[in-house]
Amino acid sequence: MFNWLSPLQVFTLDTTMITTVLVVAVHIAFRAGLFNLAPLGFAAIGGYTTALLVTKQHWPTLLGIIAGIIGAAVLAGLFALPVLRLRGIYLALGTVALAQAIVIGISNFDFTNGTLGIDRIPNRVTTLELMILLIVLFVLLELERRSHFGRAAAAVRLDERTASGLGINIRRIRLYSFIISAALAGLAGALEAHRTTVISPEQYGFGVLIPIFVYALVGGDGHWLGPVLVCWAIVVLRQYIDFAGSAWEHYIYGVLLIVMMMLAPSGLTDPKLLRKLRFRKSRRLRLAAERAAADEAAAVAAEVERAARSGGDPVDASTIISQAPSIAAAP
Amino acid sequence: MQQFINGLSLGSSYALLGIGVTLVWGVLGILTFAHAQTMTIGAYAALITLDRGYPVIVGVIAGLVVAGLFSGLMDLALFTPLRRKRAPEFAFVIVTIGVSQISDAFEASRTRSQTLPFPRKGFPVEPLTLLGRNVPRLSLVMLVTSVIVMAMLGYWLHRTKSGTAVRAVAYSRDTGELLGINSKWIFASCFFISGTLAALAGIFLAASSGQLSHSSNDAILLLAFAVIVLGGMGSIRGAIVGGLLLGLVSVYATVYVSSVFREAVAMLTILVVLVVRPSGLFGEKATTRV
Amino acid sequence: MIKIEDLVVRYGAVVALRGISIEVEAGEAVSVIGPNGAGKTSLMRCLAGLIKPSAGSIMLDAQRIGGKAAHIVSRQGVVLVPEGRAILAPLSVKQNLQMGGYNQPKAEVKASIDDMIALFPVLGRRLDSAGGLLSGGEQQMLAIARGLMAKPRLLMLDEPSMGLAPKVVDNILDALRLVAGLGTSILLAEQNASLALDITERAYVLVNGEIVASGAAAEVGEDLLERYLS
Amino acid sequence: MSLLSVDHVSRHFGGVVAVSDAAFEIEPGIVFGLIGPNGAGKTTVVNLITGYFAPTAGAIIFDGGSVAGVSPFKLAARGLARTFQNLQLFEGVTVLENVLIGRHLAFRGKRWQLLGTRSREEKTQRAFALDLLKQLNLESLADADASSLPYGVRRRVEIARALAVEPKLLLLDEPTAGMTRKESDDIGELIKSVNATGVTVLLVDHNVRLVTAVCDRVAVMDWGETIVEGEPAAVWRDQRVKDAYLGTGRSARLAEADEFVVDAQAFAAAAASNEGAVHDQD
Repeated sequence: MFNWLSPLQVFTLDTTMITTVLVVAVHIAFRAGLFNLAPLGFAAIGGYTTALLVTKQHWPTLLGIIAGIIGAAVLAGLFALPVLRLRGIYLALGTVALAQAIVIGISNFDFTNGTLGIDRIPNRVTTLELMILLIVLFVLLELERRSHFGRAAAAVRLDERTASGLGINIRRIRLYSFIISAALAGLAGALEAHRTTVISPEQYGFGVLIPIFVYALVGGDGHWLGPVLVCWAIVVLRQYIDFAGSAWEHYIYGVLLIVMMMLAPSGLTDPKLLRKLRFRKSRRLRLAAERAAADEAAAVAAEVERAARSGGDPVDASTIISQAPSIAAAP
Repeated sequence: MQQFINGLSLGSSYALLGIGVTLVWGVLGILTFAHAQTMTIGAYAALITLDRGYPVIVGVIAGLVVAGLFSGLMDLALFTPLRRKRAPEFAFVIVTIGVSQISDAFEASRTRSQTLPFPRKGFPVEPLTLLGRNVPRLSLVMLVTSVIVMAMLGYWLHRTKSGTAVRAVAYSRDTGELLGINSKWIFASCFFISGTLAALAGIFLAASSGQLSHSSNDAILLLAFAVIVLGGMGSIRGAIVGGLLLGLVSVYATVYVSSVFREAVAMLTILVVLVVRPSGLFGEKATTRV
Repeated sequence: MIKIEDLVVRYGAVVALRGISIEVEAGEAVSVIGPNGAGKTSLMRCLAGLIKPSAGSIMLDAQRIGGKAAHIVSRQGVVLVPEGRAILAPLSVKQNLQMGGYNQPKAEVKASIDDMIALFPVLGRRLDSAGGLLSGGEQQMLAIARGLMAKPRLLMLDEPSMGLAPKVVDNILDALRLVAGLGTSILLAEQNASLALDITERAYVLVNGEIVASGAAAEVGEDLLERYLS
Repeated sequence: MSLLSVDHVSRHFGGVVAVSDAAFEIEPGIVFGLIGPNGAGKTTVVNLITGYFAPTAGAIIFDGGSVAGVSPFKLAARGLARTFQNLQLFEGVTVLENVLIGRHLAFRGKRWQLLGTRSREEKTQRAFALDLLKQLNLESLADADASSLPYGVRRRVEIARALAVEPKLLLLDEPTAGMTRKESDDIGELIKSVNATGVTVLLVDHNVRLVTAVCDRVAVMDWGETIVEGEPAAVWRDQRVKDAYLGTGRSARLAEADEFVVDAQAFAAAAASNEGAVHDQD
């Protein structure tokens, strides 16, 4: 089916699809206002779980992958209590630390084969399967975004305090977002293990996280499509830059990041940016807003007029009080 | 005891590192990922100067000036427009990642991705025997330098007019401008100073290891952030204490846990500190400056 | 002294000011009255140099100041006391005042601080406490004193009454009258029409980014009456 | 039985006493006014009632259950909704979405369905939200970005969002701060009509005019204490209220003639993040 692609292109395509799952994992957390930088730690859990179960216990691949997802989610649930007490940049650092701790654990245990990693993991993930999986994932993401949960998560990101006052259980939304994020990362890690057939602790380092973090931020937290498109655009771009030599790749990548942030500092799917574009198009909305503004203008005019007529002399409080019932009686 | 000394000497390099970061991250609130490359640029400039046969002091000054200018120009060219747009915090982070990509590629192409020997001649590298223990003399110099720099920065920020202006502008750029303070130059000069401090750390580290490569400081970046979190945001004293503590933890972790993930053990310490005391050891309020 | 002509301020697609013209003579106290969102703050911030005008000119005597950076405008003697006070919370009261006199000679800053303590004795008692710990009224006094430290020719105030107890507003108004009496021109942006008309000689009414009426206190009302109610 | 009973509540912040002795009861179905000078502790009382702070001493009973130590979201589920003094709409989100976020609790038990905009529940809630907007004359703005609207309109949207919770008790924290007379009269009418549908209202405001016009009972706070409680007309005649609140000075009268006075706490919050306050205005 993919014969028309070169092996290298198929490899890149597969890698990108798996990276996309990781990007989405970061995005899901961002959308609820969580700067979660632990996905690579959870990807390691997913990868090692399936690798160990499939190679040593001879589980079927599918069950191994599912176990990887569950393993990552369970671990996220266990660490959520301390980690989710943090906010903002502190949460980011705390989650980096958590991811590192997971990786240390893996490289210090015997059953994970320490720093050497695991090889001869069966290669059982095809490009077509990945593609179908990604499409299913996108459909789920879009449904979830429009769902009630998606709306509540966005509310928590925008303003926790207010969201809480409207009956939203902030802690639960943050917890679920964190766990879903970890589960997706676990999925990505498991898929990666079954595709490359070899894993070792060092492939889950901080350096690997940076590009994923960049895609999620440049894409913005307004819509999952933003980070995904940024990820794919940069991959495609890299294919072309590659011909120019590796130093140029870094130069162009660096310049691109800078230029994008200068043009859209809040990311490409900043809801305000998108809404503004839409507002400019909609005549009806503009008219309604203008009418509201005009009403206010007339009200102010009356107000100033009244103040000026009384010559700046304030009305006595008692007269106001005596007038008040008539206001109440007015329709 | 020897472990303790080793820990302190590792910590003294972390402390020096932390001070450079604390000025821009802790005080101005900009998290820069280009700090590692700034260190390397400074060390590289020093290396070129030293290779031409100039004395150590000239090499160090060349390194400080080059890295300072790099950092200051980065602020003027990139952060000034971002500030004018009132860009969110993370936009700055992404831009610094872009800068670090570019400068890393530049350093790599200049050094052809080789690890270069760093001339140690003229640096106080011979170990010192103190109370029967080996004390690396360079670490002692680093520690003393850190403390001096800390005292100077603290005095400047809290006791002088220009330092007060830095804090004014860091708190609110608009208000500072309204009072007649040229915020653009205040930010740029802070970045210049931060760049020189990065270079100082870079040169010390290169001299103590005797080598330099374009990627030799990459791993250290997270550590610098860790130092700040441990010490507390915006606290210069915290950067030193945080650095020393982190050095000790790393060394003891290496002895009792595993040498491979020394940095990772440090990160674990950070997680614990964050959860137990989110404002760090000397921080004011964790929530106000995020 | 300051003359604003056809000033337009835009934020992307949103127009905050739609070509307004305002003039303040030397020694005059003028107010700009308007509701929340009318563009008062945009006007003040634009005059102070924090926002670049999209069109129009701002002249200080024969000098163009429109579009210049805020710190330069401030050095020319056009000083804004912003909405919400903008106290430098981590700095002490004294340091706040010192920053107000950032471009003044050192000796004069000392003398000016003494003047400010004379004007607002409460600040003298709290010189060493952090600005952020002051009460709302004290902060407003500090903000005004800090503005005066720059020895302004034109002092602009954006909603100085906002959020303050009536008694405190009285104190601040008294201080402003005193300042005006010393020859400093004042441009006051206020939502509260009665209050603004009470302490300034002339007023502009700003609604939805446009000046809808202007003139002496009494005239403003008639002007509006004609426009809206006839 | 009263719907809300605030029983000799106090709250300290470090050494600062924000509320020393607040006591009042609100019968179901009425509009209750809470007024007082700046810094008297009104907003602190609101935050205590809605679970954002826990009282240092005293008890707050809402609808038969204690409020102390209960999170705001649980209190919302029990029928308590509020607006904020410094107006906290979700920005970059439409008016309709703002109200739909307020419908969160109505989705209860159907949390896991992923059918998005197509689901029957979503359609029901959307219809409910649109109906609510219609009642508040906001339906033409349903798709507008909340942050693009004039101030007075945003205040109404915030009230609509609080009503979307379908509260038994609606707390309005200075809903007319920064409003012109006409706008605040409109809010007064809105409060009346909301109350007519059976919602009990606690109105915290400075505006004597408004409070007199819409409130059945009034409590006056001063220095963290409720000093007088009763029917508005009687309360205004009380000498203690005249001393503490109405006063006789020129500005005092101004304060009541117009609504320019906002609570000191809103201001303190603005000053604490004055960068934000300076920017957000436009």
